[in-house]
Amino acid sequence: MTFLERTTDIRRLRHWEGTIEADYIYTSGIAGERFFVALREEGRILAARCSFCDLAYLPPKMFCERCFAELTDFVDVPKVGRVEAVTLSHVDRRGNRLARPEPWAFVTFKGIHGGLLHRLLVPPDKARPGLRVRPRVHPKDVRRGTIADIEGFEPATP
Amino acid sequence: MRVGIVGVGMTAFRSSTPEYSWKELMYEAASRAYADAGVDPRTQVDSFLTCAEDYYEGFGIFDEFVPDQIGAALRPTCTVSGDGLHGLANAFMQIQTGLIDVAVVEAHSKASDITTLAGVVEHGLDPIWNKPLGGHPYIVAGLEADAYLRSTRTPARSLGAVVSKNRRNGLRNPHAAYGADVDPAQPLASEERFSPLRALDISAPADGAIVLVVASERAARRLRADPVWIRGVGWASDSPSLETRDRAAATYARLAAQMAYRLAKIRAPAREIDLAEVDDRFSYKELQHLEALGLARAGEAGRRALNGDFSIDGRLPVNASGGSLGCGNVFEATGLHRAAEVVLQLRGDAGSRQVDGANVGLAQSWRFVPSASGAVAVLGVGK
Amino acid sequence: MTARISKWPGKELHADDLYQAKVTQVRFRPDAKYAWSAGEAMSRFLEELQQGRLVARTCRRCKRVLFPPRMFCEECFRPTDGWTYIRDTGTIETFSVSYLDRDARRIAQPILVGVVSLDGASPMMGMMHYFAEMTPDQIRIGMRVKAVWRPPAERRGSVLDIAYFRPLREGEA
Amino acid sequence: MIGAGMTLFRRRLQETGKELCYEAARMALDSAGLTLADVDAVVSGSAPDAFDGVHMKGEYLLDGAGGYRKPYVRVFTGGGTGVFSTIAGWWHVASGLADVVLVVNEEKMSSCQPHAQSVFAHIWDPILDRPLQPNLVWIFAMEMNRYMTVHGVKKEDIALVAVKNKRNAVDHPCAQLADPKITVEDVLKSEVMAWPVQRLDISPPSDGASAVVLASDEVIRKRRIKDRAWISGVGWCIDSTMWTDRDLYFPQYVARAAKMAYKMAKIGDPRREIDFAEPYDPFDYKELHHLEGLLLAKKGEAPKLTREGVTQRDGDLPACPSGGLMGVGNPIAATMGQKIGELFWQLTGQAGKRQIPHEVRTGVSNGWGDLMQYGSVVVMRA
Repeated sequence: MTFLERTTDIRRLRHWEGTIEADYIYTSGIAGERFFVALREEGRILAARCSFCDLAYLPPKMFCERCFAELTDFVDVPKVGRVEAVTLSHVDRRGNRLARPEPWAFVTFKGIHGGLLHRLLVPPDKARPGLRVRPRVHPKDVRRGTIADIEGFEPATP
Repeated sequence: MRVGIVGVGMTAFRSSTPEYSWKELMYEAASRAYADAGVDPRTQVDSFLTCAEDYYEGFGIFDEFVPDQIGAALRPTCTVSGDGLHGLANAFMQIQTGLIDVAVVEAHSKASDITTLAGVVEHGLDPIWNKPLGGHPYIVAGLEADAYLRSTRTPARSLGAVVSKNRRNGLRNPHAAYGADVDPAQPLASEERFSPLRALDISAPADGAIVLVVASERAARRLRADPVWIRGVGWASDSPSLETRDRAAATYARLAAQMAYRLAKIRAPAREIDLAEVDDRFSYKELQHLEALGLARAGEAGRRALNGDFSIDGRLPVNASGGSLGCGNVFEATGLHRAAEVVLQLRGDAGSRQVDGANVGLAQSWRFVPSASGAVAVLGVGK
Repeated sequence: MTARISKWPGKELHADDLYQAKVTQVRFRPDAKYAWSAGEAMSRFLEELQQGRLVARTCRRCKRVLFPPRMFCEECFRPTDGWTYIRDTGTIETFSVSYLDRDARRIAQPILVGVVSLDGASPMMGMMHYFAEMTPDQIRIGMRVKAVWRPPAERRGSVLDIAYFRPLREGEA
Repeated sequence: MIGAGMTLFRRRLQETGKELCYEAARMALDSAGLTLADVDAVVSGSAPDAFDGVHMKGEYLLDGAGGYRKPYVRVFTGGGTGVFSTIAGWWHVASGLADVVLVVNEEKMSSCQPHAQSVFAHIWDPILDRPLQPNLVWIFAMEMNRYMTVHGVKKEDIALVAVKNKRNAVDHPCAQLADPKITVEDVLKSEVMAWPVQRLDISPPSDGASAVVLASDEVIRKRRIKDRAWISGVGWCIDSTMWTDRDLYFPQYVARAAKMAYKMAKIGDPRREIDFAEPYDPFDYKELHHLEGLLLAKKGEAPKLTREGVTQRDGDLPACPSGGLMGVGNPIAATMGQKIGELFWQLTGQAGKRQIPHEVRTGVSNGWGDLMQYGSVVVMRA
């Protein structure tokens, strides 16, 4: 279309391969540093509190996205949360079929704005919203100060 | 001042287009739009806007590679890193300032150039909070679909109805890449992916380009007898963090619609809007968006879909084009495609998918995973 | 501003903070790979390179011979009219003597690189390429050069099918 | 324009991109005496996603830029973004769709390894250029060489720009590269990167953010805002992608953008009517190139103006009184801080030690980017 001539021999059409890849180092930032040091060193999970909006952000932010106050007040997130939504992923990160589906959950905590998206450490048929869960944190010696220091969320035994 | 759409150009959407470079694809859509509008881009267009993201294109700075094929070399041109409707909104504003008389908005997808699509989408996740988890990025859609269906008590069968309708509508659209005779039970039996979403709930990528020519009222009337007016535009974003945004409801779409309705002076959208083209890149999104747009009451879109309310001859035809499920996911071109479809409908140029007697149409888009951003345009004909 | 603001935001880090992971961080490499369709014009361009030829498109309206070739004329906004071969000789329009590789690492042997406008194409139209068989002292703008092609068996349909441009020798057209 | 803010520009900052946006945006709002609730719409300006290393970077930066539940859009015109985002902000207000607009630009180049320049390898045409493994500096080297050769410009004259801007930057509180003692000698003796470009001809990559607040005249009147400057002309232009088909000695696209802006600002004789300029100076010769592109000097005459001291802060046409990119730093889009912020601060008399000693009423700035291809121009008046 629109050109005066067109190739009809498909063998003559070429393509060219390439990438736009590079390596990245992302700093956790001001609020993130506070969170990840507490996670790595003490296994604690912190939220950042906006006293104007009366919201405690998880993940913590350096600023309140609603009123733009700078947030410096950090509070502990309750030990036990609740599964708000669940999905079973039948494929891996690149779209390859998994032998067994992986449950993922969005977990909320009482009094906390937001929550955490993470793996749900239960058999696929047990993954359901409403579950009471708690984070399973890796042992201290292998914690590196990233969100992967939490292995996932497991059922909280009452 | 009113702003009118005076030209529409589209390529066919296809799952791959090895015979076109991205430039050549854009050139075709532009040529068609300029022929439709009867304008010479080199002498009669004041501003050009492209909607693109670098990683969808495979370039460090895609803006460099835009001008030549749309007639924009040595002309005022810019990239809006957004959906085509964001581009349309910016063209609308440029014209409203009085500085620009005729503007061109372009958006395209050359998704078949991307060999690692999941990797590209994943790269949009928050680098600190989400990327290290190592899941497929569509988990985000699975979680949201779960939250939406649960909170609105929408039956999963509704998703099958959406998929079936849109794939079948696609059969009536010669541009559609994925038109197919899918019955409502088929999606529910397709392979599980990100429960509750199955293979057929997820629109497949497509290549395609769209160009719209937009003009001030004076220029629009000079250029054609039947311009389609942009009655209102709106765009908005919820929290970018997956964790602190609304999941069950599409708040970004609600806010964008509020803005567009305010400009369009629409008070009762469900009554005043004759047809809608809404983002359905995952089946549940069509329902979630209809509720956010005020075109269905909260929690009712799913049941209405089962009743056939949204079919081409239903009470509110939705995605008569086939939507993204039927036409293909054209990424940042999604909204511009929908606006182009509404224009064709309002002009009576929509062929066998023509909706009868439509005077006001709505186009809506979302910026796909992992965004919570979207835009709305309300278009109309007549006075 | 200066009058009112005493403290400017921004927390500076040293290289060690980043590279020795003294601040918490995430390391990541995206998976962003592409296979761009070359399309009509570039498919033919690459095919001709493999044959040891440079091909251009002509536009009848502006009377230009467009190189690198394209199926549309960006000046006239119309389809271009036909294919034409141009020569593999030309003129250096600008150049650089680079001591940096693509990742900004220093290299000992400088790369001579620049733009060569090609004979047979419209004025100033050409391509970027390497120059060799000349020293950094000898290279200059206006110098006449000729392509040195790789042997046919080594050509892949790439701009690298030309190894570099060398000075045009006396008596060469 | 009623407020401006910027972060420090440094090689590496700890803040995430969002946090940098927040710091600059908050500062701009504070300086305008407004809160986030007063903002109707937000424009984000940021250059390649591949610097920060986030696809759809605009979405990622959104909350820090103040876009939560607001109309928010990112514009991106390569290095032209530093000035272009203000133009986009202008049309939000001038169209009547918004009364108060926050424009926030950001770049976090330190994320990218091994060097931000690795990203620049991807800005070239994949078929025509990338197989040659190009380095970004080549662009500048080739353009600089062409400019020098066509006009017979000496490296000494170009080095004067680096010296002026790095010295001007001494007075800028955010500067990364200020040097009160730098001489032409130093520049000429610095290591050769890609001849004719030497290390001190370049502004190296940095992290940073900047923000400005734009408001309608109605808001300014009602709120009786005193510190304001007016955007009186905007222009933008892109040249053909086929850069190997263009003569690089003159930035035609900048001239087109400038003419568009001057026409809107009703400026007939820019050299007489414009009091100072912030030409885009990622490399020292670019200031000269852009003074000519902005029609503030005849082709080839900018080196003479520089030699004669005309472009010094106390000269007749001060250029880059901020210290520019050469002196303050070059976090691509965030250079709005020098290019647009400086116009605001100078025109409202808030530039402190950088204040031009004589009265200035009209200033112009330009951004430049893509593949030697993009010009964005803003004219502001007191």
